[in-house]
Amino acid sequence: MAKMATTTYREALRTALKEALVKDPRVFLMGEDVGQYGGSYAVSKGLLAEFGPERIRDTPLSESTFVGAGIGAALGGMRPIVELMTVNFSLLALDQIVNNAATIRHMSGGQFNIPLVIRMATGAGRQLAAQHAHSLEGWYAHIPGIRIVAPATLEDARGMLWTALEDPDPVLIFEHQTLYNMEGPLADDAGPVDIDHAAIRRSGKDLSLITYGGTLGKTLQAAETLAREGIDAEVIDLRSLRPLDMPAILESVKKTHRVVIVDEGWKSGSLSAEIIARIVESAFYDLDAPMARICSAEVPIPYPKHLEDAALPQPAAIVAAAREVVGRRG
Amino acid sequence: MAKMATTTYREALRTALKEALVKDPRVFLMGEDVGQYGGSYAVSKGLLAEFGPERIRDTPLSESTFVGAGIGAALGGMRPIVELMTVNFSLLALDQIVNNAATIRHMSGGQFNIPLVIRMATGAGRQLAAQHAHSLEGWYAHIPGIRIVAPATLEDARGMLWTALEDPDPVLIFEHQTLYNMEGPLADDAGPVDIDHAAIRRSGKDLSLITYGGTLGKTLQAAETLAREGIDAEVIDLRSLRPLDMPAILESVKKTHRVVIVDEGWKSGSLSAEIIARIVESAFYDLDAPMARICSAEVPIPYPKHLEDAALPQPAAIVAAAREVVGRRG
Amino acid sequence: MNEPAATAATDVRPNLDATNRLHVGHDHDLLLLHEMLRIRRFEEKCAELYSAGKIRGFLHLYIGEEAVAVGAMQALGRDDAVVATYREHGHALARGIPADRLMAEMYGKHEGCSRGRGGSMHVFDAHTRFYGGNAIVGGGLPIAVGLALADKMQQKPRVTACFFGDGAVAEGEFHESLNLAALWKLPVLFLCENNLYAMGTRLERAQSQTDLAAKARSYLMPAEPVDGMDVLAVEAAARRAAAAVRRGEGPAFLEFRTYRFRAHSMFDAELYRDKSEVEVWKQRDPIATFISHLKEREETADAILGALNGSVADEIDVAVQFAEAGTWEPVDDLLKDVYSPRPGSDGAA
Amino acid sequence: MNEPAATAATDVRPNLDATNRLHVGHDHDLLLLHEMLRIRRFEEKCAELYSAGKIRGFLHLYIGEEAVAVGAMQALGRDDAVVATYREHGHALARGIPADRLMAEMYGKHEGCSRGRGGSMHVFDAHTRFYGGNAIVGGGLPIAVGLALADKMQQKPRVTACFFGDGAVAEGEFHESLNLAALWKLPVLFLCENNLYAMGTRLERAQSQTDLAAKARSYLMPAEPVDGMDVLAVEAAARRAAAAVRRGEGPAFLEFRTYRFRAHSMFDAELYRDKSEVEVWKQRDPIATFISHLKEREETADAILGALNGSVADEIDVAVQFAEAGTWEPVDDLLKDVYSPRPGSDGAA
Ligand SMILES: Cc1ncc(C[n+]2csc(CCOP(=O)(O)OP(=O)(O)O)c2C)c(N)n1
Ligand SMILES: Cc1ncc(C[n+]2csc(CCOP(=O)(O)OP(=O)(O)O)c2C)c(N)n1
Ligand SMILES: [Mg+2]
Ligand SMILES: [Mg+2]
Repeated sequence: MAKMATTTYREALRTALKEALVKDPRVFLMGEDVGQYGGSYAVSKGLLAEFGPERIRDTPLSESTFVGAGIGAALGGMRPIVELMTVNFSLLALDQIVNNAATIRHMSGGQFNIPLVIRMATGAGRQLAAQHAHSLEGWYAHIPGIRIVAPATLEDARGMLWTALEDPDPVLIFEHQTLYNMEGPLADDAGPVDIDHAAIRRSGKDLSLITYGGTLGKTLQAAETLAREGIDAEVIDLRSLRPLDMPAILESVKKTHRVVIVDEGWKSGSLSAEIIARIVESAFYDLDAPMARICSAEVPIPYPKHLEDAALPQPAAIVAAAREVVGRRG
Repeated sequence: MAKMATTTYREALRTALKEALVKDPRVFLMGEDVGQYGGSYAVSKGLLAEFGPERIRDTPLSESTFVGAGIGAALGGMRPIVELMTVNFSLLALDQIVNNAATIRHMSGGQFNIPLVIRMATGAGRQLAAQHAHSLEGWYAHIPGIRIVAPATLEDARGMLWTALEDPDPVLIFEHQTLYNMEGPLADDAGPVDIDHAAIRRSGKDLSLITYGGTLGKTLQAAETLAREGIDAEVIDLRSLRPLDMPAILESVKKTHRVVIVDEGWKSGSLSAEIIARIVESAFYDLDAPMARICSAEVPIPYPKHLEDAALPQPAAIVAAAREVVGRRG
Repeated sequence: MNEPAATAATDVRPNLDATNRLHVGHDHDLLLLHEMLRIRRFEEKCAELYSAGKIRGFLHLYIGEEAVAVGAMQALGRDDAVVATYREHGHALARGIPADRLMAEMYGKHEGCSRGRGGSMHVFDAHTRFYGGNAIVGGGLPIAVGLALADKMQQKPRVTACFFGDGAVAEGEFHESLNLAALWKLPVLFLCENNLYAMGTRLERAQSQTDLAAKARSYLMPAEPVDGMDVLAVEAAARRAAAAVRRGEGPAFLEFRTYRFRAHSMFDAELYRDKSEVEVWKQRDPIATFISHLKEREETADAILGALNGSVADEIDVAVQFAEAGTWEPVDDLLKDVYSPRPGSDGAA
Repeated sequence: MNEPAATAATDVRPNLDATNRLHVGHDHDLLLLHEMLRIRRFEEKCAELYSAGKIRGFLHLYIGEEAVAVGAMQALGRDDAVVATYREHGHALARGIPADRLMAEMYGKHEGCSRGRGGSMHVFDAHTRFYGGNAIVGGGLPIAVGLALADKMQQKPRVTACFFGDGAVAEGEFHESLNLAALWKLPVLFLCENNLYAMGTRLERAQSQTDLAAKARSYLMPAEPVDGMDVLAVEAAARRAAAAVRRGEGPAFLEFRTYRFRAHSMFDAELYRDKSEVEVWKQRDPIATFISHLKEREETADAILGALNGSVADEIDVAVQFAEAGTWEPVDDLLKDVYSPRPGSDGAA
């Protein structure tokens, strides 16, 4: 067995970046303040000194252009990692992502592909208010031509980057901003992980709690509470938001017959709706109760802590929804 | 009874614009080529001559800024109508829409509101290929703080604009680009209509076909085919995509117990998923069969007609889905 | 509660001499100093309160740059509008948003100027036409253009002052907004606070052309660099530019050369600049230099300063008490102010 | 199948005289004329085929502007890259994409250069490094910057030529891309086709500063206006600029002053310009003027022209036959090429 060492999500991401930069000379990191500042979440701290300004590129505040330049560089034979600081600023680059990154392979009849990785922080929970608290990864998952992943564990923070870089198509990696300080043990020989499959983070038989990214921890917490009440919840970490690992989801549903989805996106039109729709389409008769979902309230995230907390999915609400779904028989 | 005259969707929109410009001196129209060119879909043809360049403002190709300027002008006491030519280009203005138009009322604690109307063409069907064929209105409907409407009829093309202008908050109007030439009778005294409620475009008892905008016609066609087979479909035109008129939807579901949703958005994460999720949440036990949805295939829309047709919802697919939903008992 | 400083613009009649430097009275000098001190002390208190966990989220201090907001604000009248960034406490105070309402906003209290919903980065105030507090770099520029468009269309002789940093100059919206304002001759005063850094990115590493006034001139817009550490120079330049804008000559651009003495935000390790650089700029502290000029000219300077400092300290104390005593908005109102209230609805989503 | 015209860049040794005008041989002149004629006739045929319903969607003709693509393309070598707009048939042909593959793409046939998926606005070709065909105004600029970045990082002495219209200059991405390319000294050749209009919006109604080369210079990038109706002037300027870019001097900008003779697209009623303006510009038709110069100098001009026209006509005929004979991609393959094929998958979504 490999030895374990204590690390953080941030360090795991940094190790992954280093590994990629060492392994493949075509890899470089580009974005706002990734270099001299050390990364706005300190993820890339030290990399400039180690790899130099050619490969750790600070960009001007020009989101649309440096994302587009990432597309171009990928077309030109490089393996760019573009850091978008946060999903909130990615809106300025959306045209490049949706109209170019996601379409060029198709529009060119498969002649060109775009091996581009875009990393960004997402989510709320730090009282940053309405313009700095979006959870739009589910929204991005609407777009064919790109892949969306969300590392929720140290293993995935460590392992998803390389796999994403090896993918011939654009992959967007969403890192929930409350996870960077998450600490825990990671195997010394941890390395690349697959980005295709959901993972069962807790196995259970009474209901399926389906989630990803920043809400995995809250969901596991809720599952512990439920366990004390005798409700045995299975917790599924989606990991990949596009494509969704439907076989894994359906297998769990066929076992538990009850579903609660937890998703930090605003409820209307969130990824949770898509999962409900897919389960209805494929496993309707396996359901013993209506599915429920715990999402963010339909409000731009407010600044004060008590209101921000109230706006976001919380363990208590997950527990309440789970109780109701389990209590009610079909 | 009012007299009827034959008109087109385009003319109905133009009449609405004229009415607004005449009624309220604060109203003006701003966008790319709305003036001298006459509007890229000829909607605003003639308005420059009638209202002058102060009120019919051609803008440079600066989507983010003229949308933001619309927000500012609304804050400054005007009632701007911003035309974004097509939803495809709206991606360049998304930051202004999501981070400002949708949030300023909230972030200011209700001190400022933004009476802004943004019009844009949406949808595919004219062989314009991947970058000119998006159907992102359902995607926009994810955002709290804005309202989304989709006129599918001549009455609504004529009537939604004024109501949207009277709304104190931002309203986005999505006009499907295949509708501009739609011709039909419209009452001479047609005027403003509500933008809160869905409409039953065909009443029926065997299943509910729920749709909006560009797919209403195809859905009505499918309903006629079904009628000939003895299946009596109800056709609901959502009209407002945010907020959704859930009472109307649920009432229909409680009557028919069967649902097919038709939506030109890519299936994953489309508005159709949200409707399914809401029905599951509120009317699960009223359902006699799994719900189905007919959406666009998960592909950037291809140029050739046979592939574009295959990528988009078509009456035959709606009919097939309806048959299956009706045939299968819960 | 203090009156909006904006009234100063109409109360004081400044004179420009041949060198275009302001000659204003003693009272006006003291007003400027007072305003700068209010901002300095307010923010020093904020830094303390942040450490104490009373203020949360992001906090961007303006310390070192006070001369810009204070000087520029003198050029505005009550009816003019202001658009600022996330580093806007100085602008808010100089514009006349009461310190107590602002402090309550920093806490997220319901009595805050944005009713607590916005926090440090989203200060709004209808009374002084303060349109944010925008946390998206460059995001305020198009809004300023639109406010000015509304004024022009309504033939209101008003000006919209739009503050933004050197970092924003790289954004596409800078380009689009300067062009549109110049093309349509809109009454916008573009006020660039060039503090040399965008977070950790120094201007030379962000711009091929670092002469920002020259960039603005490429839109055929009058533009001038100004010493942003000299409040009188800032005021003089702002008054000249605002007067031209008010005369209908179209937008104007000022580049204020200034420096931030503190970290970008409370999370910044300042790896990107030397302490010594900061020290050099601190020699030009707009408040300290202003005070030493005052002392040279004025025998009773110490007494005056004592009085000013006392009044500012009192104001800040009262503001903190006000914020502490403020209330938390009930959680039941979570969905308020997403939409405007409609007949039969309270604005909930 | 014709060879990529790009090879011309290495085959022909041009000389610049004191006035910087090219002196190239007879053969080279004829090559330029041939290329312009190919484009003209190809597009005239496309207009016909559009009316016949063979070509659908949007169709933007380049007629009148041929000298720009043909002249500029002479400066590129086989390894260089091209990024263009939706008005790119001329660039595609001049770059060496075979007319038959291009015509098949116009039809949407599987044999098209983008396998039929793209159509008129999305011409792609890996063989000639032709990266679209981009239908979002300004959308290609960042991609060109990135291609050049890749070349620079890989120390490949290549140039990326980026074509765009006067309308794109208003977009934020223009600003961001010129700055980034200049800041990082990337080998991009920015080639602005100023045909005076963006759809119906004349340059003066879109830009406060209509001197586009001056705008580009505000990024400290060398920039020059060029007569876009004179293919030799275009070639000379493009060669000079490309040589500087290739020497590692960073990006360069050329503004080609040209004019589109036809409507913006097939749906344009041309309400925004007078017929007489079009007629004046037609006096400067780059093909007609080139031919009359040729006739002045060359006795056998008529014979040469006859041969050229014949060869072009044949090429277009063959291209149409090729497109007509092409196949429709099976509907079962609808989801192909959304993602790259993976082990156990065919690239379907
Ligand atoms: C569009 C966008 N990109 C990135 C950020 C993150 N960010 C916040 S402030 C800042 C630096 C801005 O620098 P500048 O405009 O010079 O203003 P300053 O902070 O120096 O006052 C950055 C990069 C943001 N808020 N918005
Ligand atoms: C971002 C964006 N906005 C608007 C359009 C619609 N549109 C297509 S071409 C065009 C005019 C572009 O003009 P210019 O850049 O001068 O190129 P030209 O057509 O003259 O060659 C417009 C507005 C678009 N395709 N993309
Ligand atoms: Mg700065
Ligand atoms: Mg043009």
